[in-house]
Amino acid sequence: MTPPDDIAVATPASATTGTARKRNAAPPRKQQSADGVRAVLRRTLRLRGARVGLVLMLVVMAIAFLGPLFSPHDPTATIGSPYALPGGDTLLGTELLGRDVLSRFLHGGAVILLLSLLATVVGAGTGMLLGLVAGYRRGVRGELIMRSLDVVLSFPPLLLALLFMSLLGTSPLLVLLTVAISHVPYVARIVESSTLAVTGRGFVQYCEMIGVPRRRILTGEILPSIVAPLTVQFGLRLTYSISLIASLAYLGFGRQDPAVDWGMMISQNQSNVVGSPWPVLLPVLAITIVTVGANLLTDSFGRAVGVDLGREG
Amino acid sequence: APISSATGAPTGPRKRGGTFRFAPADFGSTVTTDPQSANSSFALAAAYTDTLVRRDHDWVPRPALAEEFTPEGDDLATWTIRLRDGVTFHNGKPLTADDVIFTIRRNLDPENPGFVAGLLDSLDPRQLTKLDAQTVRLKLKYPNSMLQEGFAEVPAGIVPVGFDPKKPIGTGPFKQQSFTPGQRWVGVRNEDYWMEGRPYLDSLELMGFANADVARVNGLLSRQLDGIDRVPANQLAQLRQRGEINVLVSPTGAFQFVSMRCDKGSQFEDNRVRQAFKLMVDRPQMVDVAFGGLGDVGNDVGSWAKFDPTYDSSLPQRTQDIDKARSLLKAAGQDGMSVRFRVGDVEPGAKTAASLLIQHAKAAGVKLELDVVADLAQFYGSASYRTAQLKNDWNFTQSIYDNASYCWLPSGPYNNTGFDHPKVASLYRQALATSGSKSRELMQELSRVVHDEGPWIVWGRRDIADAYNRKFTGPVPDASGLGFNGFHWEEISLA
Amino acid sequence: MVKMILWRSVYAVASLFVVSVIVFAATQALPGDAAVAKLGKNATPAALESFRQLYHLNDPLPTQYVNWLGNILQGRLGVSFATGFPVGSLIGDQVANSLVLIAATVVIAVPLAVVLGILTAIRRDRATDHISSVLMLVISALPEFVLGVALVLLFATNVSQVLPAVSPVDPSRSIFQQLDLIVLPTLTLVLLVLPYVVRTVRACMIEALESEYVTMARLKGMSERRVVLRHALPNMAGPTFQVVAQSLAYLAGGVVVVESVFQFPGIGQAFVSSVLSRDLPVIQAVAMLLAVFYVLVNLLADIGTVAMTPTMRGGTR
Amino acid sequence: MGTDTDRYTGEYAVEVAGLTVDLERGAVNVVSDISFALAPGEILGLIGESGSGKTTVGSALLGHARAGTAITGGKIVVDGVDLLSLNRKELRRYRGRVISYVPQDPRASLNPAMRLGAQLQEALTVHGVASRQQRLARIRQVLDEVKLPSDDRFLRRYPHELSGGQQQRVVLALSFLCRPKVVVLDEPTTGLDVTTQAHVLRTVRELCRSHRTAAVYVSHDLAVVADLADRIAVMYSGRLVEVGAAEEVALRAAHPYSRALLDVVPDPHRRREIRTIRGRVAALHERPDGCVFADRCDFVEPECRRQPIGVVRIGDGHTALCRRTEALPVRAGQEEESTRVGGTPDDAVRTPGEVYLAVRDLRASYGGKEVLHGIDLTVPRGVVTALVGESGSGKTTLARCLGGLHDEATGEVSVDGRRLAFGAHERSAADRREVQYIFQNASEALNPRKTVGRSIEQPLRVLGGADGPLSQRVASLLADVALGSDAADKYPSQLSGGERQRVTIARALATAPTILICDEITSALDVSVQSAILLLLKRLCADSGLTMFFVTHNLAVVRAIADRVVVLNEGRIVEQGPVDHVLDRPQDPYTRQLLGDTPSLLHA
Ligand SMILES: Nc1ncnc2c1ncn2[C@@H]1O[C@H](COP(=O)(O)OP(=O)(O)OP(=O)(O)O)[C@@H](O)[C@H]1O
Ligand SMILES: Nc1ncnc2c1ncn2[C@@H]1O[C@H](COP(=O)(O)OP(=O)(O)OP(=O)(O)O)[C@@H](O)[C@H]1O
Ligand SMILES: [Mg+2]
Ligand SMILES: [Mg+2]
Repeated sequence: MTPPDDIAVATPASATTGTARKRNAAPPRKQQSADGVRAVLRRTLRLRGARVGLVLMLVVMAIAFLGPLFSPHDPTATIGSPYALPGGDTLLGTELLGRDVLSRFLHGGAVILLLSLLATVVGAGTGMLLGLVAGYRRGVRGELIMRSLDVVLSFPPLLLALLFMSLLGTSPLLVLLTVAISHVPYVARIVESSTLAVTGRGFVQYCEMIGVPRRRILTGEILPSIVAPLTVQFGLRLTYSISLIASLAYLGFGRQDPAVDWGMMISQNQSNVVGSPWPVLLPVLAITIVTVGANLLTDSFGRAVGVDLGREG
Repeated sequence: APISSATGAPTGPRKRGGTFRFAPADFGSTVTTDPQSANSSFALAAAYTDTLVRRDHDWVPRPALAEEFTPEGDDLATWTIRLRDGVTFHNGKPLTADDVIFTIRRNLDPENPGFVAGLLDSLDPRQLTKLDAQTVRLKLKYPNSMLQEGFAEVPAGIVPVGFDPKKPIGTGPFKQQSFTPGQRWVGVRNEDYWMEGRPYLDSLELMGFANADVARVNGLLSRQLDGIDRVPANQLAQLRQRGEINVLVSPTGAFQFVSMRCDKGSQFEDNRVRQAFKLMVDRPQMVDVAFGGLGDVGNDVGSWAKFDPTYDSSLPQRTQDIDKARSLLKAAGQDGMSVRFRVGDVEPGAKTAASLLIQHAKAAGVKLELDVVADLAQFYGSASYRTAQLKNDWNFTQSIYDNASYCWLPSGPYNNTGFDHPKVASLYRQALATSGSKSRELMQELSRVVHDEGPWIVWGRRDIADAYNRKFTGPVPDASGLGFNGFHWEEISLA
Repeated sequence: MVKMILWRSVYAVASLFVVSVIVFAATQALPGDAAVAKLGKNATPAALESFRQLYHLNDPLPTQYVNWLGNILQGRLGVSFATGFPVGSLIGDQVANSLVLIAATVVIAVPLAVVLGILTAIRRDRATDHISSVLMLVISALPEFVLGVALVLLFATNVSQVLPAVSPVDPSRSIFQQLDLIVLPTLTLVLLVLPYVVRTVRACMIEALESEYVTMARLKGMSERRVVLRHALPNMAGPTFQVVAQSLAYLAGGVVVVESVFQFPGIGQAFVSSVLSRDLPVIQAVAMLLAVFYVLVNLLADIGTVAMTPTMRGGTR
Repeated sequence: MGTDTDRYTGEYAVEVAGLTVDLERGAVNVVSDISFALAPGEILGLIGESGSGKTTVGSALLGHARAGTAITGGKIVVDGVDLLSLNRKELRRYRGRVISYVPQDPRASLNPAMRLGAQLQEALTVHGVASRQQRLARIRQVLDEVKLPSDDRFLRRYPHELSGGQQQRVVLALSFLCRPKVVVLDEPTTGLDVTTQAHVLRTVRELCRSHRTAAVYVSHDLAVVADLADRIAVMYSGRLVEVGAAEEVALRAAHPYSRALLDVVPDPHRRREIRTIRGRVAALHERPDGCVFADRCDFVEPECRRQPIGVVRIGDGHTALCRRTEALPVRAGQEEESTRVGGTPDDAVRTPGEVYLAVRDLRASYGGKEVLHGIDLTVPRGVVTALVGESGSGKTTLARCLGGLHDEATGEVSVDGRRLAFGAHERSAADRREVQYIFQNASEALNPRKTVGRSIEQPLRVLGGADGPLSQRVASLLADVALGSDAADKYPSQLSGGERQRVTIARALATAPTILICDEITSALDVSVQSAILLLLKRLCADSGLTMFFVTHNLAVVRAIADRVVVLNEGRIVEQGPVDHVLDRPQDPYTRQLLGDTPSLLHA
């Protein structure tokens, strides 16, 4: 499910740019951040939100990627009666098939997190490319790109995903592609508008004037300048990937046994959440925590580089 | 022998009135009101139609619209049906022999065969004669001592001549008031119902909660529903905690099984492979985990001594034997085989069982690859349902006869395994041509063949749990496996 | 401005046309045979063939497309394969139900979000702001079905039973007589969109409050209340319109999960079940409706934004 | 500065004493000990370089401190009440009614979502003018006074529907609406062109006169203030370093900083040596303990640095914050001061050398709308040619055509006899090397994510031309524009505006161009910084025989730097020739008007 805040708000409010402010008074806040990546990172990490976010993300990542090392049981083996309560051999009880909840939890995060990450990279990457081209080489090509993305946009991502999945099945690769596609138009919009803004700036025009090849202008001048909104987008997109994949799993379009997966844990055990909360609660908590963490981190990053999150996504 | 008479049926005078809101498990998004359609809902069809014969709660066929249903002479190839007097359709038209003939022909229409066409296979649509307004003579293509069974199935409900599924009319206890596809069917009391004093309810509302057991349970918990059927075992504890809710567990013959494609060129063509699969299953574990212990292990036949006298009770119960399974596979040259397992969420516990089966297969060195089909319509609807090598399925309480005519004979409409055993076919014909204990023995022999060589791993039988609000009364344990009181809606009333 | 509206409308129609081609093409690609899906597992080849004839499934695709589009334009959405009912009557109620659900969500969420956004912006970096933003963060991090399930446990089944847990809207009565059924779905959707709208409003409000015209208003002796309500607020209308439009489009997707949790007979349910049962006419109709909804909402939001933003009005653009 | 109040016996419109504003964190003074008093109708010109604290003082007069700062001491007595002793609610009743404010950027300070009428009415409503009739009458009266239309149609407009000058006048009207005792104007004309500026200044003067409103007029340009103000206060590093009658300060400035400021102001009427103030304003945290100006002062003694300097009284109502006022040389008469920068190129101009750049029948348009209508122009080799004209006349467009940044154009541009393509990407590498363009806004022209060194290297990498290691070349280029080599590792945001502009100049010089096209490269800068840049450019031209095409709207700058001038009006050239010739005896009425509107210290 792709939430709506990443509107490339073609906001009217930004229409005040034309003003020729002929004095440069104290440099506006937004520009103070315009320096090296390391400085930005340092500034980001000075914010408490960023540190909390980082810790939250790291904790969940550690569970997901190192968890299997500490798993007390085979996560795919039925070792007891279904929905046994915590105690004895199982620290957190068993789930619907009598498999150890803790072991499944420890094994089940890597793929969903990786999948989300990859889907985000692919989706945001494609969106970025399209947005860059559309924003820099306006004209017919840009219009064409953006308008066709608008068409993609007019189907809610989850519906798009459902259509694809029922069309082609539910292989992880397809989940990845579907989720990735749903990101493309949103990222492209943001990148296009940021690119458009940067393209008008003097330093890009200067490069054109001295004849820097267009591709080098894109990669060397424009891309670094839109890193901030892009990173922010990336963070948000990551959280949407996770949530979208979890929702698909909820609707029954997730991975299947004998895979071990958080989304699957939720969908398999949700019907008995009252009687046996752990198998659902654990993965939900993990997903929530990693999402909150990612949000905190991107928020802070946005603050550090002066991107207005609410407006630009 | 049939189990003892239903217990707990209320005695004494019953209250009239009330609306019973019920969410049947089989009321999906594509449900139609046409009883004979593959997309029908039994809960719905049983509300407005009646069958000629009806099974009671112990699964014994009893006369319903047919007052008499008897063979003429001894060859079992000619039967007469005499209809009950004074039965009228919802539009006031009396029930006649013409309606019965119309219904049978409709079911046998080659363009659009009915759900029970397989059970009625012995009927010749051109050989149906109306003897008088109330009497029909049926001349069969071949003898069939079990002919009544086909007419006891809900989809065989009698509809009037010129039946229009858009304006469904029957003789059943409730008249359709409105129908919104996928969402809701509302029926009001048929004041002229042929059973004296019934139904008790003013109206019956059936609501569509497709693939949504949690929502059905929630609806009952939040008092938006008065009853639900086929509750998953793991939801029962929650329901039992609530004083206002009554949980009714019915021992039934409804069973879940895995079917193996065994025609030429299929992975299970070799009976040793089929036997190996039957041996690798840990049946008690599956019944425990998937059915929450509410049921029994199955013996690969699909019929149960408890309900079906044609089942051979001397058959030894098959148990897990991984070593033997391995050696059989080896002998067949299939050790380490890998199979795609097509799984639908056909019934509560079905997916769970499939997941367990993966573990069992793994122990026997077989790799099962799950191919989960999210939607039932698609599971049953698409072509791969027929061609899949391994798939799960389920059935209501069935007799050997039912199973054979539906699924084991090459002509069976639901034979999806390509199972074609000459001995089965000949035993079947012989059994139909005889009656009484002779027939029974032949069927028992058939069951032995199937136990050995059949295409099914019938791993368990399920006790079906229904739940309803104590504001209502009437439902009793029902052996049919259909669900809630066998959908004898006319027996439900306010408490 | 009139010109802009015209231009946008032309564009909207054009993109709907493209969408229609895509919808048609995509549904043709759905695996599984519509005829088999309709007639069931034991259909005979002859029956399948006559079904295909009946629904012109054997015509060349371009012909099918032209016929289909022509019918759609005349409001004839076709007949559902699965149920045999006309698509229009089949999904009409469900569309209306979803619209009511979405409308209720917007009516509650938007004012709430605006108030919250303004409050948190005014109390920026103070306790109210921090609490609200943490709360919003957590809500937005929870997958929507978790929200829905949690609300059901809280209000309908296990903790208390004050509200209906499921929403089987009675089609024979107006949905307005069964408003209790939409309380929980609406609440879920409100929670779903609230964080995003609040965030936008807060950011816009902060931007407005830091602007020079607000400083000027203060220096002109205006009260803080007046500064916020008269000076800052009008300048947020545009972005708020945009985010609400996006939320609406988002809601159209969010309803799938929420409707599934509550078994609410809405457009999302219609879409899911039609996709699953390969009910081509219904899929096509629902997909087109969603696209129309999206395009329309965006068109309205753009017009609204322009109308509420003086700097964007005026002839040029 | 108690002394300031001695000169007047009536009741002051505003009396400021010991006003201090600190940063909330770190207890650092932003401005401290500001004292002055104004009689009704009197105008105080508050001048100083960027960052000296003018805006801070201006807004503090209304009891307002921007976020992060706080007013920590002093008194502001207006209408017999100390504003700083009032609570927030009481203060609101004074703001806008008794003391009002005109900000620098009218466009940003008018609410874009409210009609003018509503904004004007509101200003009266909050101060208790209840009747609509009364309000409208007052609004129309004030609009007439600021020479704006006052009909209903005008009142229904939105701010963006006005020109910059009109917007500024609306803000003026707003501030005079309640007939305040005091008006604070914070650089109200800085964004405007000379003609509009002249109008606004005139209006301010008339309004103050006729309503006996005292005004504090903030500016960084002495020339602007000299003509308008009765008194002048010079600010430096948060202190008022000199206060006195306008004439006194203009003619007999007592503080070395005031002197320096006077010296850097260019003048349209005469060519004078370009002077600069050495060093730069100290950052807030680095302000010296003793005399704040000590680091840049030519007359500094060790004693000056020891402790804060007390007020020195120079004359009636004239004070300075300097212990060495006596040491300053008597300021020479201004007329004889027509010194010219080394080897005046004037002679060269009179006998025009070979034509280096030629433009023939250049027509340029935006989306089909023509804005340059057949420009014919020649630029001789090795001299500075200035292009002037008011805003929107097409200066930038012309410059961009030459620089290869605008290709929707027809006509012919040639350099050294070679024809140039309009689009830079169609030009040869040699052409791109030789023609370099410098942008107006240096902070936009430098990639904020690249160090200065990498920015300067870029043309060298793309176009070649560096022999030897790049870092060495960068260092020498930085030295050419008077920046230390340590600047190479800095990011643009770590530099001041003037430094940034130097970097863009260094970058342009990297390819050893033969012609530089400069578009208003100093108009965003302080006068003192501007003069330093001008001096730098002048020296570069003299040293390397660079040809320069210098776009500006400021005639004083033209006089200071250029040899030839081209006057552009509405996309057509109305006059061109040697600078002294054109500016001393302007032929075209348009040129004459431009000249008349340009403020000059001479008129003061
Ligand atoms: N909130 C703040 N935090 C830190 N420094 C501040 C703050 N406000 C002002 N300053 C600093 O105080 C000094 C005075 O600023 P002010 O804007 O009053 O100067 P100014 O003379 O108006 O400059 P300009 O001509 O550029 O408008 C500057 O050095 C500025 O950077
Ligand atoms: N990108 C553009 N699109 C359309 N018209 C433009 C564009 N840029 C400038 N113009 C128009 O061209 C004319 C000349 O503009 P130009 O920027 O060259 O003027 P200028 O003399 O440099 O003004 P200023 O002193 O304000 O910089 C103006 O009428 C302006 O409105
Ligand atoms: Mg200032
Ligand atoms: Mg310009």
